[in-house]
Amino acid sequence: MNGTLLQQGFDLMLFGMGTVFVFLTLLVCSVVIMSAVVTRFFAELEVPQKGLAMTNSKESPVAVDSVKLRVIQDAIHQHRKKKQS
Amino acid sequence: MNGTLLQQGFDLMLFGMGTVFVFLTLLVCSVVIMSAVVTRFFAELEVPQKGLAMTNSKESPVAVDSVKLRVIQDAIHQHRKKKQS
Amino acid sequence: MNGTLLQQGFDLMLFGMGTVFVFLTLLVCSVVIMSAVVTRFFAELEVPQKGLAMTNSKESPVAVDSVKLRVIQDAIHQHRKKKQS
Amino acid sequence: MNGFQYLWFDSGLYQIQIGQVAMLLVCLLLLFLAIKRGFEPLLLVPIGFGGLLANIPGAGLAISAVDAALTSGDIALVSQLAGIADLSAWTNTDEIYKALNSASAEANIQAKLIATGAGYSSGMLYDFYTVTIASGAAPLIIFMGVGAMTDFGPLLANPRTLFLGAAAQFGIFATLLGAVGLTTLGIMEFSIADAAAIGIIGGADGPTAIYVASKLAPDLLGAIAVAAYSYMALVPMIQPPIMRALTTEAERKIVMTQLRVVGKREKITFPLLMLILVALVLPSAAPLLGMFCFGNLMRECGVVARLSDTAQNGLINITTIFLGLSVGSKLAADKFLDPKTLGILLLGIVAFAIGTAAGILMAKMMNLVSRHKINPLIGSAGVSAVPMAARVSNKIGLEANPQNFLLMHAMGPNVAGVIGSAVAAGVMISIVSNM
Amino acid sequence: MNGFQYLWFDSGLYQIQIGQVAMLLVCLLLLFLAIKRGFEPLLLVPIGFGGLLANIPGAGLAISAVDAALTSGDIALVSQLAGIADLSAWTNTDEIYKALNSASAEANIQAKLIATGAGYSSGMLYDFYTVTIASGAAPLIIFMGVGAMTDFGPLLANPRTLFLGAAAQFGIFATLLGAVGLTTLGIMEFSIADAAAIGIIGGADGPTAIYVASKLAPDLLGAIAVAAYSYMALVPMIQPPIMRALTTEAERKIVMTQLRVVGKREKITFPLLMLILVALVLPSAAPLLGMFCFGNLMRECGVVARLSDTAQNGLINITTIFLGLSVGSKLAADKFLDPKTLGILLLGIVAFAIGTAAGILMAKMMNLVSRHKINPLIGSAGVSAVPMAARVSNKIGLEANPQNFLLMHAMGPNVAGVIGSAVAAGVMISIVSNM
Amino acid sequence: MNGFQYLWFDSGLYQIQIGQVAMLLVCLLLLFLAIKRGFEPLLLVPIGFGGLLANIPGAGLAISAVDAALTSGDIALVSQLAGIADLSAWTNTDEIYKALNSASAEANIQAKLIATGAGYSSGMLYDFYTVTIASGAAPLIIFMGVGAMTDFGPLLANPRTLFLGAAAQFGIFATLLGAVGLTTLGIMEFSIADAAAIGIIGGADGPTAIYVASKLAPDLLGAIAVAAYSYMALVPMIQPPIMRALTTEAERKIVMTQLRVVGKREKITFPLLMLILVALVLPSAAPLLGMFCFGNLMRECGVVARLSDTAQNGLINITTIFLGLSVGSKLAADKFLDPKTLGILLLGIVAFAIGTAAGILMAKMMNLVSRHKINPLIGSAGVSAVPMAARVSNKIGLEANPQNFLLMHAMGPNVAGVIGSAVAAGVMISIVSNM
Ligand code: NA
Ligand code: NA
Ligand code: NA
Repeated sequence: MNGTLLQQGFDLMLFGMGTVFVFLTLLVCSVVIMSAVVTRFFAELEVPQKGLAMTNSKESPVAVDSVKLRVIQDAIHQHRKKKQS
Repeated sequence: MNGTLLQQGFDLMLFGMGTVFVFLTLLVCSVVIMSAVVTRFFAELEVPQKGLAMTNSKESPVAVDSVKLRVIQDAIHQHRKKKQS
Repeated sequence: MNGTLLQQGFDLMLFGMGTVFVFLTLLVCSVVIMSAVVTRFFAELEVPQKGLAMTNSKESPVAVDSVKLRVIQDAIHQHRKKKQS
Repeated sequence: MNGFQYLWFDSGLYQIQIGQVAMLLVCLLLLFLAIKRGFEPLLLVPIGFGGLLANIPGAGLAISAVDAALTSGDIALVSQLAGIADLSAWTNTDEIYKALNSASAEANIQAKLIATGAGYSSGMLYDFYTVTIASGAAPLIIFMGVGAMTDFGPLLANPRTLFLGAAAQFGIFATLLGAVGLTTLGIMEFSIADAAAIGIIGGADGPTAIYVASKLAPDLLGAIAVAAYSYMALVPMIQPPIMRALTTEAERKIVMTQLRVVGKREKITFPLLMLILVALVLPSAAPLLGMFCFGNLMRECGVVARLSDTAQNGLINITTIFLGLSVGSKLAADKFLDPKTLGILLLGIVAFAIGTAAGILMAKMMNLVSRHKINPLIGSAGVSAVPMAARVSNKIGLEANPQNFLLMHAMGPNVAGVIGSAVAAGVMISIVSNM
Repeated sequence: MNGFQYLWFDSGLYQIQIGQVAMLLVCLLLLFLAIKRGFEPLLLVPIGFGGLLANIPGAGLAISAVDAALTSGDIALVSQLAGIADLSAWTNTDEIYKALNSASAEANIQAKLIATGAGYSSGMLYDFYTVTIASGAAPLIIFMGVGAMTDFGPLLANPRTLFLGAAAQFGIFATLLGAVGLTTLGIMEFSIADAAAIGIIGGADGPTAIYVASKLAPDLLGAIAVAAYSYMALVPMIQPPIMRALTTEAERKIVMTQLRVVGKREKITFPLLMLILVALVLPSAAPLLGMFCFGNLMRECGVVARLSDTAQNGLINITTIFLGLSVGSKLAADKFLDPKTLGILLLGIVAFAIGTAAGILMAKMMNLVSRHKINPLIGSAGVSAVPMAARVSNKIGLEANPQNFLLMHAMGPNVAGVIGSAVAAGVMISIVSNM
Repeated sequence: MNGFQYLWFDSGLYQIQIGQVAMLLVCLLLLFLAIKRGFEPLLLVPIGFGGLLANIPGAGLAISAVDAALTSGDIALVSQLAGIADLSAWTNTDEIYKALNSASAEANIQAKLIATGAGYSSGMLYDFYTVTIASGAAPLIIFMGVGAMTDFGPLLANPRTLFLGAAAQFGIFATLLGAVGLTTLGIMEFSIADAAAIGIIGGADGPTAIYVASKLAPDLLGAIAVAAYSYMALVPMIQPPIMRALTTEAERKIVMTQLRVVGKREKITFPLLMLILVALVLPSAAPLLGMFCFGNLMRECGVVARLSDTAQNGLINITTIFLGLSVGSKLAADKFLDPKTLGILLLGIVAFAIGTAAGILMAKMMNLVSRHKINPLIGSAGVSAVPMAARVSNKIGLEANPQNFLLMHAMGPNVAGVIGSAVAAGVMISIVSNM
């Protein structure tokens, strides 16, 4: 019974590490091929910088800055109105 | 059996469209009456513009601007403190 | 039966108010002891003001102000860029 | 024509009962109070709307599959269900329903299988109620959020104010006694569990009241929750006369020394200390106070700001929406339009009044033995109703002395009242369910 | 070697079927349309990804425990399950599955116990589907969120536009008739419930379509949801030719008078008014329209801004994620790759076209009897597809007259279409489930 | 007096056991580490607090209804429950409980009916555990959120680093072997499922560990989760000595070429590519990696920003709160205070050490065959523990060469380690549950 347990453990290690390496090797290969295909045939027209920025939509500097700008402008406007009244 | 299915389909269309029209006609009538009652007997004292603004509480310009204003004032204050130290 | 119900009610009131007072009295005692122990042996090095500020992490003036400051600076920067272009 | 006839029989106008009309009006009144008069709108808008939905004739949004089968099933189905409860098929469906409710768990499962097998399903609000309230989860999650919103600083700076929070719970138990008394006099018909659930209205704490009512008297939950939230909103009207009657002008002018600043470490230790005390003294209060302390620890520990933020906003909002609709499901006419509801509403306001008085008298009693005088006006804040009761204390204090700001001093008994009623809830659930 | 052999038998490559390959490609196409072409991405990204997950060979993410036991259990287990359905152990497992599906509720519970007892469990997507869609909760929660996002101002300013929303629902019922007709001709095999569920695609409203399909034809839900959302995205291509064909240049140039400003009180009263009307006339539409009105009341009443905000953001986002994945679970090859799907896709586009035409023709008819002329282009917005259809009306209007902004005018029939299809959904569920 | 006696018998002080005192102290220590030492506070604060709640004597927050009935039911009830498990009424209740746990699904349902019929109900934490962890949902939802937070850019720029993530999983399987070895030597008593669940600690990934433990060894879940999160927090102490011992000064100084910029399209394609590979090769990893890829696709596709935002914030926060409390429910004294826990804590740290070493050695091996040299310090980041392990690589690299910033390079193996341990989890669940 104990012998069987140890055997099971060895089997599990062997199959487990085997699968991990097989899977990640396949993933490396597919990624390399995918990257080659994408960069060759589907290259993005945008400058990479912008592509990068658009990925994290929340941190897109363009969008955020325009919001910030409006915040400032509104505030200044409000401030002036207060002064006048 | 098929004849019955077709009959069921016709019935469903008839009752369905009928109900849709009856319901929406009743809704039109009630809305017209309601609007008349509200505007005549429960007219809002606020200027309509303000009423509109208050509906979307999140976009209320008054509230937001005061927040923005405080943001600006705090930031300027902080900036001055930094310069002094 | 009704007599029993009234008896149950009295019992519940007695035990209930008893427990509430016992529990809160114990809580008062423990809080007094805890406060004494903490202020004597584990006094916080930070000035209390700051300690207070840090508790409500969301309203921490220091953190918020630095954010606000960046907002302003970014906005000004953006504004200048717009003017130049 | 068969189809139009069918639609007419299916319509609300054909099926509506006078009770439902009355309840629709009551719910519209609740919505009016919530929206126009600002009566605890975060709860009363969902509760009122849930009540409207629950009283739509024929929609069956608030009933179980078995109830639906009994209401609109044919005679074969009803007799099958009656058989499970060992009743004849000719029994009134209401009686079959009650018999099934008090039958064994196995009989209920069998009845449910028969009803769902026959194509009946439970209504939307019934499902919401099962998931949020019957499970006990929603009040506890809201209590966690309340914990994450509570600052125990004023209480820690002046722990004596906990006694005020304790005294104000007398309203709970006096009301319980009142409910028992009404039954003894033959005016009402409350069981001891009903009485305990009604008493908790005096705790002036919504989630605690809903939690206790769901455990001890689910049928009265609608009336209890409506009473609790309505009277919390009415605190600025209920309390001042009592406060003025029980205090002298001189007492109302007492100025209290400024509270010391409480450090971060004390604030972190406090919820843990309270939980340990709960564990040692009163395990039956563990669910409510445990979640409360957990919320407060998340707030104060400073390292899980994103969890604390979610507990205070997204999570509590989501829970409130469904809790409110579920409470509304208990405003169905057949449950709410009952002489008991009148009794509950009456006893509820008595509970608030007695709690207020007990808090003030306790403060005066403490002044007899203590050197540091307490302004008795903050005693009334011990009933909870956070933060309304504390604001009332402050306002009446300012009337007597325009320089006397009692708000922070009243926050101590105010949050102490929350702890006090959670303790009372624990005791009552524990004792009553073992009686 | 035993273990590697096991892994090979367990791998997707060994188990994959041609249908699954096809569905993986279909789902990748859906994702491409959603991401690159902007086809309703909020729904089609989760649906498409859920479809990918549902078609992973051997993973069984979209199947029940009983299904899993039938698929990979040994002969003893299968024969035990077959016994429950009174079938011989040698029956094809698909037939056992179908027999169990139509067996009594008790037989199903027994089968589930046997399957879970043997170590089989339901897949992740199956569980998501059970919680979100089978319970009916997710479409209703989304409808509440849509209500909280909807401004009824334009509709209240010009209530006549409700008729346009009513007329456009003709697309639903014409399609129903089409489905019934195809069956009568022997081309397809739709039941009346199937036909009703397919018709609702013409409602051009996602949650309504999913809600109806889950009640009347759960097996077709995948195809119906995909058709509904895809055609909603295709509205800018489907509608314009029909709009141009049915209107004259002069009609397209009609300038409508500016809408009056609608006050806050009217906006608060409207959802309550609509709910009362639902209660009196059409209780079967209460779940959908009730939640819709509740969302809108939260938005307009102004005192529960934090609940309204959560309903419009956090809650609707969470629900959308799980709703989408759950709908995707119905894109499993054995359900989706069926001639019926082709029929659904075909009938769906017909539904949109007829609805568009009916809305425009209604507007023209109203112009015959009314003094205040309506630009018939806003009739097409009656199909819902908020806000796409209204934008299309605006765009075609600008083509005819660059100064003619129809957007706000088209918002009236647009939201009226949402109400109209919810009413149609209520009628159909009520009648069909009693047929 | 009867009532006070009752309260005393009901109090924690009367009921407390030495094990519960010990566990309360352990949980306070966990909270101290989380709050003061910053040990993964987002998880360890809820886990520690859940542990406190689970050990409140007499509250029964972490036990099932049947367990509660066995603990505090009278002899008639216990004998009834014993009868279901074919045991005599005089058997020890612990043995009855165990017998019921291994009884058939039907027997369990019957036992539950009896217990609930007698008025016992499951505790709050038990319910949370059932909904969040036993269902498998919470770890998967957190994994989706982690996917939505993960930037695969560094990995795509240098895909070779996936091998480092693969190698570091050796820690998992070596530990599994260690657990099996300890059993063979008679020191511990782990089944193969226990051993696999313990091994996964070496994956250094919280949700994966909880997911695997809930499937293979629910009783050990508490210890495994505590070990996983504690050691993840200790990574800055565990890894550096190993890293220094296995690398030369010259190796630590290796400067890596700057990573290329990865385009948006590659980032969108990657999660889909990985999912297809999972579908073809390893369906058993589909739930974990599927949700991970879904989260990442939502992040990268750019058209569902509001869903991605919710997955990263509101949804993951809500899930974390309840997941943490649920894990805490497994810190009840009778489960946690077991020699096995010591073994788990010991094996867990071994797992981290071996994983770290394997990652570094793999990097050195790759340098033997490859032209582009890899700094072996980034190999240790392959154990996951995102982003702590990558920061450690960076820090040790800066010690050797103050101009050598390894952070972005280490992010590649870091996220590869997440994929690697999810794959290992899939293999183990699949093989072990078929053994
Ligand atoms: Na209270
Ligand atoms: Na529509
Ligand atoms: Na890992």
